[in-house]
Amino acid sequence: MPNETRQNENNSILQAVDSGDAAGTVSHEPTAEQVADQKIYRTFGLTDEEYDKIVKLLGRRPNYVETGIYSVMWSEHCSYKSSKPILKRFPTSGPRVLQGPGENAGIVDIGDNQAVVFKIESHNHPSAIEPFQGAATGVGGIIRDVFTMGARPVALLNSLRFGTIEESARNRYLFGHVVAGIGFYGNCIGIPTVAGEVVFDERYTHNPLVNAMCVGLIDQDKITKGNASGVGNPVMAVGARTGRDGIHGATFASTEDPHSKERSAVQVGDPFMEKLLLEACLELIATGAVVGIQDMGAAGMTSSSAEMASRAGSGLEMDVAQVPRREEGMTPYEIMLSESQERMLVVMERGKEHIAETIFNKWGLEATVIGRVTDDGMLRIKEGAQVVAEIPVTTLVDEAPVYNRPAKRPDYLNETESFAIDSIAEPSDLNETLHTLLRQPTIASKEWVYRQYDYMVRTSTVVRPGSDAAVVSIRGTRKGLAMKTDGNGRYVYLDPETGGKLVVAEAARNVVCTGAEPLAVTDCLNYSNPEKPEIMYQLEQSANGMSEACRVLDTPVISGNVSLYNETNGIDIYPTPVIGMVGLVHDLNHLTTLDWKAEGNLLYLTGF
Amino acid sequence: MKFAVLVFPGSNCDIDAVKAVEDVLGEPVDMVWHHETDLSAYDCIILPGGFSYGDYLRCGAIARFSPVMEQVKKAASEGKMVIGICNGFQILTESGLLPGALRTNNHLQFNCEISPLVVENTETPFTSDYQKGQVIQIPIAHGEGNYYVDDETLQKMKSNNQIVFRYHGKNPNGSVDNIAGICNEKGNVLGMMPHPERAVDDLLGSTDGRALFTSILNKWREKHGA
Amino acid sequence: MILAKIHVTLKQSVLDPEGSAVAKSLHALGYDEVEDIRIGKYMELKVNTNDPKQAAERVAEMCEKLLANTVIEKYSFELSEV
Amino acid sequence: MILAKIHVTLKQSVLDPEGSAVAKSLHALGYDEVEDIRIGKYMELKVNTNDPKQAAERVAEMCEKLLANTVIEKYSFELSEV
Ligand SMILES: Nc1ncnc2c1ncn2[C@@H]1O[C@H](COP(=O)(O)OP(=O)(O)O)[C@@H](O)[C@H]1O
Repeated sequence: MPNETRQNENNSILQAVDSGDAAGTVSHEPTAEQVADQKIYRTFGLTDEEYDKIVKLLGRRPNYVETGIYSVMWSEHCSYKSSKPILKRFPTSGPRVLQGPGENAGIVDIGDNQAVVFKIESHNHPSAIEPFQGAATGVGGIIRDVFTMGARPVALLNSLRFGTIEESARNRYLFGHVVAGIGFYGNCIGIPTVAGEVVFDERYTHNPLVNAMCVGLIDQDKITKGNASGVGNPVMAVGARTGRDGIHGATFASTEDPHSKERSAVQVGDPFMEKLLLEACLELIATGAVVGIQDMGAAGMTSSSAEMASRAGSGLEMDVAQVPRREEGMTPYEIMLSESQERMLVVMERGKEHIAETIFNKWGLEATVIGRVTDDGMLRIKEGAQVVAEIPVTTLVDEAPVYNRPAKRPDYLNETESFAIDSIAEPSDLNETLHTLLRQPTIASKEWVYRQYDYMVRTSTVVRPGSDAAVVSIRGTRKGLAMKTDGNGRYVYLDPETGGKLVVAEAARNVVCTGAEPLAVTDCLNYSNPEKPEIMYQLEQSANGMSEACRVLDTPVISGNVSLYNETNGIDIYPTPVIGMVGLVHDLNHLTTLDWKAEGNLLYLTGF
Repeated sequence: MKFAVLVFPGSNCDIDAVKAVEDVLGEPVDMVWHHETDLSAYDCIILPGGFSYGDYLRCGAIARFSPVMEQVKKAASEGKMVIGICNGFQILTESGLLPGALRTNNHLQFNCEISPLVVENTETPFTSDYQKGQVIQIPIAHGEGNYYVDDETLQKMKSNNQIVFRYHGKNPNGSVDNIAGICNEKGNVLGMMPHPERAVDDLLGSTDGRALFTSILNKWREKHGA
Repeated sequence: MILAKIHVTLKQSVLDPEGSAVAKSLHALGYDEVEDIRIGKYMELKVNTNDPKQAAERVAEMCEKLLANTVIEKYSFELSEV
Repeated sequence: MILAKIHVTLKQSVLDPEGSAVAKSLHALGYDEVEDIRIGKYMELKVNTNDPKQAAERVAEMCEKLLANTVIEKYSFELSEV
């Protein structure tokens, strides 16, 4: 057939160029022997010792799929192997805490059978590579963590770090696209982005930080957990289809210099799909037929299934051939490790699969049975009749390695601690100094940022960005939730322990300023390479400081996230723990805001 | 008087619109799923803001083909009141119920703020409780609110008194002639980018949106002798 | 199977702020030789038919109805067998 | 003067939510024969030079640097004299 062309242009073509498509290479999976002999496990981020431990635990060599599963489950991102000993220091309980760390998100009692659910999470590495999509999918992931608990997400926050923007077009590009990506996802799904913070410093040039936090509301009798219990109960994949996105994202988020690694490990977010998924999941949870539900986040189906089985002390058998796919020819390895967004794993009560199918169909989504809960404690993956992986769940979660990495006080502290404030002369023109300070992008108004976020959707934002903490009213009550993220890497760098205390204190001050009582915190620990003793020192000391502040302020840590290896070419980011704090406004009539109210009002300076 | 707030996949200001009708007017209001094929029970139909179908392709382009839209056209032709807010406005222009098109803001960014508007036309059933020329504070939150219409149509709209709201002071998106809201020739279909449902409570920073809702009820009562 | 390659671009009379912004960025990057840039959409879709005439009709319809907004955009397409 | 026609599309393995949404809508409108639709960008820019080789190099650079994000997108272009 002759090519039919409407409106043909008849200039002759001089030259044609095609950048081509890097994807699409088909390879044959190595055998278990090849994985061992050629040390292929190393390319997955497993050390020789870790590999040997796997062989011992399994009593045999893992095949390729199994090696992939261990590598993601034992990655820093999923196992917290370097940070676990540190996280133990945090106070995590209190009379109001209904759920502490360990679930998709933490939960705090706010009275009247209601509770607030929240968590913060990092998406630093993906955002460094594809700032718009990296930031957008970070927001998508944290929203799923909150609504899987059965909560209605009511607000989003973020905390951002970039290199300095005055000189660098690249840093401006990262900053602009991260903000646009956060706005895109939150605005589209209809959850207001109400507060955050942004800091610019050279230290973050190669490792920008993008932390996103979500706050949700729930009736206490609707709380749902990520549990796979009840032998014979069906396991369902719901939401988006599985594609080849982000394979190995979780391991890649935990090793140094991700920029040089597999670049296709970036996912594209679809907030529209997530909006439908959110509504469908909340409707499904409200039926009471859900046993457990979990987001397929980092490490996708692997971590969600292993974690759900681990919490219930059960086993799972799943057939990857049943998983709805977006692409043809996907291998079991690819299906298990895919990080396609907007998917959930749901365990339903046996015989009630149709309830999920009906609700999901109404929202134009798929819900497919892909397996069952078993009682043998194994994660068994099949492709049709053939078993392609068979691993005891406990070896993936409880027996994952934990490292008590050595810590050493960094030398730079000698210098910084001997710094004398008197060595700085008082500026002669304080007006000029003030103006110079106000021009610093870190200090200047952040309206350029929050203007791009719909902070008013849901018509509950009663204290908007531009103030200290934001306040979101709780419909049907006179109560409100105050919330803010804060961090100060430079302080923590200069004095890790005191800096840790200060970060918590700053968040608390911001929350208290609105008239709220601080309830609890979530934290995101952004640090450099924990294999350096000096970095471990920063981590330990700052965690001590934060723990003490949380104890004193009576704000337990109910959830959090860790992002390590934020280091490029030997430059470490500042140790940057970010605190997200939520407080309760008991009566919205007593809100306080920061604007001057009237001429003649008296000003007081308080504190000490 | 009975209100319908349509719910398209991706609508997200639907609840806000329902709450505004309940809180300001206390009249019955239903959320109506986009598959519905009978709107005869309703006197006023609200197409709320949001990102119907993810705003993929163009805002409102896909939603315009939802089954319920045939009913919206029917209601409009019968003279019932139809309001599209933000994404709802985009759906109404895509479906041809209102002239013109909404394009990406000229500065290419999403923009959320409280925006002053001038009420240009108080002869519509949506604006009779305002004063002509009154400046009101109404939130905007959109990335594609840059109203475009060709000159010829604009002249016609002006002579028909179809421009209902204009941005006051700063034009936040590059709209032709500072247009923030327009109506059809008959005046019973209104489209506006700003969100009146977000300005109905002192806690939210403005109550200037209330008069839009009270206008609707008062006009309806007048017409139906209620 | 027929492959349709569809171009949807803004009508000449309609301003293209995105194009201007990209042109500015290119100039800032030192590509001073760039003059005038217009940005549009490109879509590829496969049509399960072997009748090119029918395909052309159907694709034109899709463009009119959904793929382009003819108030501000124009479209063109090419078909080829795949 | 040389005219560059540039196509930027998502890499095959990358999710195209817009394409899926549009495909669904076309099916709902009765265009069942449509299979698979991918949506990308189309740009036309004029380069003030008469050296096609140099133009090709510069345009490829612009694509790599700004016009496409090669992490998730690929690009292709054609040059013609105008
Ligand atoms: N990334 C962001 N997202 C949303 N709001 C932000 C962001 N950055 C700053 N803001 C808002 O701008 C205001 C000033 O922020 P910040 O400088 O951190 O305040 P403070 O110095 O009082 O802690 C706050 O209301 C804050 O919530």
